[in-house]
Amino acid sequence: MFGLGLIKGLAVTARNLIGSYFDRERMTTVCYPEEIRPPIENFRNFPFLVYDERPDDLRCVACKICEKECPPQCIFIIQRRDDQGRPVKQPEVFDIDLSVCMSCAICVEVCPFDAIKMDHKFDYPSDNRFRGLLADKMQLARSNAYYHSIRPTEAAEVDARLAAETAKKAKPAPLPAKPNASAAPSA
Amino acid sequence: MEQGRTGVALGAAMDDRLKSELQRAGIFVTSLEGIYNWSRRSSVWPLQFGLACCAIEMIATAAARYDLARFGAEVFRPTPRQADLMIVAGTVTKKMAPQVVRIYNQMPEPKYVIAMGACAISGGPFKQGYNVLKGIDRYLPVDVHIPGCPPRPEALLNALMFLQRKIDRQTLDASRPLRWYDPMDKAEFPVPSYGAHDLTPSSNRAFWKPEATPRNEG
Amino acid sequence: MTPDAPPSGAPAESLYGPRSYRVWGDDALAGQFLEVSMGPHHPSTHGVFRMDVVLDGETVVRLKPVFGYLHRNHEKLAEGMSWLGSMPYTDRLDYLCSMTNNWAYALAVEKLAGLGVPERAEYIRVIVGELTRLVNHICLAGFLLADLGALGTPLLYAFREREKILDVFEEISGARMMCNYMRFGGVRADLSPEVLQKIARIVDRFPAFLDEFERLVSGNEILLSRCQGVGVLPRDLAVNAGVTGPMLRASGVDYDLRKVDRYGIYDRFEFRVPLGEHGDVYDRYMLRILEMRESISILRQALAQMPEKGEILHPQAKLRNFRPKPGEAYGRIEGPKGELGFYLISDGGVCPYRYRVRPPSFINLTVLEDMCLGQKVADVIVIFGSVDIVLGEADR
Amino acid sequence: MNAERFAAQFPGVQWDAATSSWIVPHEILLDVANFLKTDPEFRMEMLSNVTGVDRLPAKVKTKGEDGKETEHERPGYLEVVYHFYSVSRKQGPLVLRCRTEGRETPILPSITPLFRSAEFQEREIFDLFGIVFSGHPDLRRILMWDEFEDFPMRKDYVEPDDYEWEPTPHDAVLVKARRRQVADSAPPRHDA
Repeated sequence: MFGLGLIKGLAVTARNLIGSYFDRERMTTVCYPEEIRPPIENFRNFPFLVYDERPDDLRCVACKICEKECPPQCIFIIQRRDDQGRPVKQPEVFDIDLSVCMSCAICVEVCPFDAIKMDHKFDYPSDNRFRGLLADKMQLARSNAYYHSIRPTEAAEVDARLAAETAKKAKPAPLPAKPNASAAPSA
Repeated sequence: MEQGRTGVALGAAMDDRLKSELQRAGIFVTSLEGIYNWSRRSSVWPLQFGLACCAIEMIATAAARYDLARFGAEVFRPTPRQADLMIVAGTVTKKMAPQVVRIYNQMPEPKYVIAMGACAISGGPFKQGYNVLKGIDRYLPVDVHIPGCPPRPEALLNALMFLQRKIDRQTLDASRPLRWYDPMDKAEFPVPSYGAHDLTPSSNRAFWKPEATPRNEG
Repeated sequence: MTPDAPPSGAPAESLYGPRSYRVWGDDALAGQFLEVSMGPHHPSTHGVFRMDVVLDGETVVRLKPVFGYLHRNHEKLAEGMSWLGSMPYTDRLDYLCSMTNNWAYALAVEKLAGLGVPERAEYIRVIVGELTRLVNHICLAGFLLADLGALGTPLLYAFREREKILDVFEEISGARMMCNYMRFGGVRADLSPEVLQKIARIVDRFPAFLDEFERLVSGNEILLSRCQGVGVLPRDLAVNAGVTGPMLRASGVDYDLRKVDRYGIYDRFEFRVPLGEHGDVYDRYMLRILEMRESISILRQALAQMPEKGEILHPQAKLRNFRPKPGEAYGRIEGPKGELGFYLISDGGVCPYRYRVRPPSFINLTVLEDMCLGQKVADVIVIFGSVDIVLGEADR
Repeated sequence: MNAERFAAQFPGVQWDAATSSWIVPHEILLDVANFLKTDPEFRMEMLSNVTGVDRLPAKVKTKGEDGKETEHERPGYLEVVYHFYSVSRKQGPLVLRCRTEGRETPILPSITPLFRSAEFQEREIFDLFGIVFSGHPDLRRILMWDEFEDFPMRKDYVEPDDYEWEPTPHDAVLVKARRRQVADSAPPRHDA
């Protein structure tokens, strides 16, 4: 019968319309901003810099690896120098141009110090195109606790790794072979 | 609430306490400006205008899960003559820039521009390309910038709310006229033309004034 | 330009000759013909594509595509960037299916550097690749139907399903669209059991959705009368014009790189390659629906066969200072839109010497004029929609 | 075996082992392509990919017969690489390379009359590399606008200077941004 396909299609639409009142699968609207979907842990938007205790004492050592590897070149670092002009393992300037960043997380992957991580925050609307979208060191700094709050699994892994590294450093570096010590049962 | 306005903005000058007092008595008072801005911000019709990747997120915003209709902005108009808002969603190339400016010129006032995504703001990851315009604000006045590549649909909704707040602050005050009440201001921006090596001019110097690049040493 | 221009001696100015700024000669405006410029801002051009159409009444007499409105210099940028640095840019080529773009690029580089891929990573690649195919084809169906006048409903349903797959992508890679997920010699992150369960759930539910989608439109009389017999692409022309992917198979040519090249681990799965008979718009639409059903079957097999544990990155793969030895490689995969290839020339440096993308969207459009000639102007949009292009890839 | 037959058929064609491709003189490119397309043992009906490559003049070292390395100037040239596949025999790729004489007057024969798939790709190479394909039915710029005069994919292309706002510049961009800064601090120019 001509028109049967049309009627069938309309029946599907009607089923979806009515079904949306009962079935969560069919009613998928999330009423942002009143209702916010639970953020997915892995979600990445823009980078932030992790600090352990004080915001001016970042994990970042200004090694400039991320600056070099960043594909759109949106990171800018100047290393801090002390009074004598010797370089210090801290960035003096650490700027990220959010208007260029493509959220690829390559900086996170190449960072050997776990100092830069990806944030969940996405709402940065701004009407100042120049300074409003240039994030400096203080704006980028976030505590390790914040990192734990947005990415618990990953942060726990990172912490364990860092703790293992510090423990390794604390021990005398070349451990002499002590067959007796390893054979002895630990007290 | 700002004080000391005259004329049509009388209602806005009314004390908030008095207003709520009257409301309790069943009398609703608003200013002409309030109604005007309310109706304007509740029906921001965007132009159906996708350029690149961000356009897909723009469609996703209009689709079921994020539902742009809740903000009265789901009516995507294919023609600029019926649109209030231009969402520049994606990379503006130099080949496309004259068309974008021309479409903007064809939109009726009041009109707003959202630069969605890194590419529209500054050229983004493609900034160093020979055919990529380093930001649509070189030719058009942009109201809201949303960074992100691409911004999440929530970020677009957020930017729309930002724009609505911005519209709410607009005034009918004759002493501070908005652009579109000025009969001399045609709000038409010069369309760049294709040159031998680049667009000419390469930016609209009348309003695009970059600050000095903050890098003197490096 | 004379065909037999002398190859040497001519000065550079005369070589490129006087420039013609017009697509058509003056005769296009002389008589009964009407020249219409469709695009670049046109609601149905899937971006910023432009067609210069000459009409006789409503019939298309000539049609010339105009590209370049989204030419983002991907190739030039990649030549000044590290090998890894181009990976996130490939996401933005065909922005509907970033995973397969990643895959094609990774495949070409692995060929160039002689890197292997661990087994679990191969399975992960197949899983995300086929999920991407689902995303692409269902979006295409939605867009095509929107072009046909079914504004909204099919597209909304398509995007509803797409969101579910994007949630999975977000969970494994961190981003909805621009996944940047694959690495040379593997993938970036492992799939957790929860994610695998989620994928299995999507795979289980997808056929029911497809059935519903087909009930919604596939038998619709308007769809049938507007798609059947429209935009026929003959088999020989399709091969000669380098058309690949679902478009080629809709014309009845059995050429699926998953079967021909058997790249990755596609030789371990059983699936059929749907073929069209007429090569018209309807065949191309139905073929994609059928391909989705085959993708579901591949996904089911991959989920069942996937090893429980294993490496996801080749031990010799490295992120920084990646320098393949001098040489060249052409790697290609069966992308959702067709043969997506990467031709890379390395001179042993940190950047590729030449980085070329073989974009299926771009080359499939070669035959657009042939398919549109003699059709009505309203059909041009439908034919164009059935080609399935994404401008980010066509213009790069 | 096929390869031997192919080499015997066209003595001018050289096998390049480093890139696994055949270097074809441009005079016989169309004959070679036609042979590949029609020969029943090749049946390379599909020209999948056409790539332009720019080679700047360079110093190359070659080993002579006596084992000594000699350095000599290699002139620059432009090159087009063709990837052929056989759809019916499911074979491939067969790679041909065709080089221009110098970079000033690059002219190559167009393969479009034989393979439609080259139509847009040759136009793209014309646009971005400036190789003129004689015999192409419609050789115009395809990606850039018509008034554009440069060939941006060439290695010696110089970008237009629009580096006004570069907050995170590096390397080459830093140099350009600095140059721009100096220019901007100079007396105002008259922009058109």
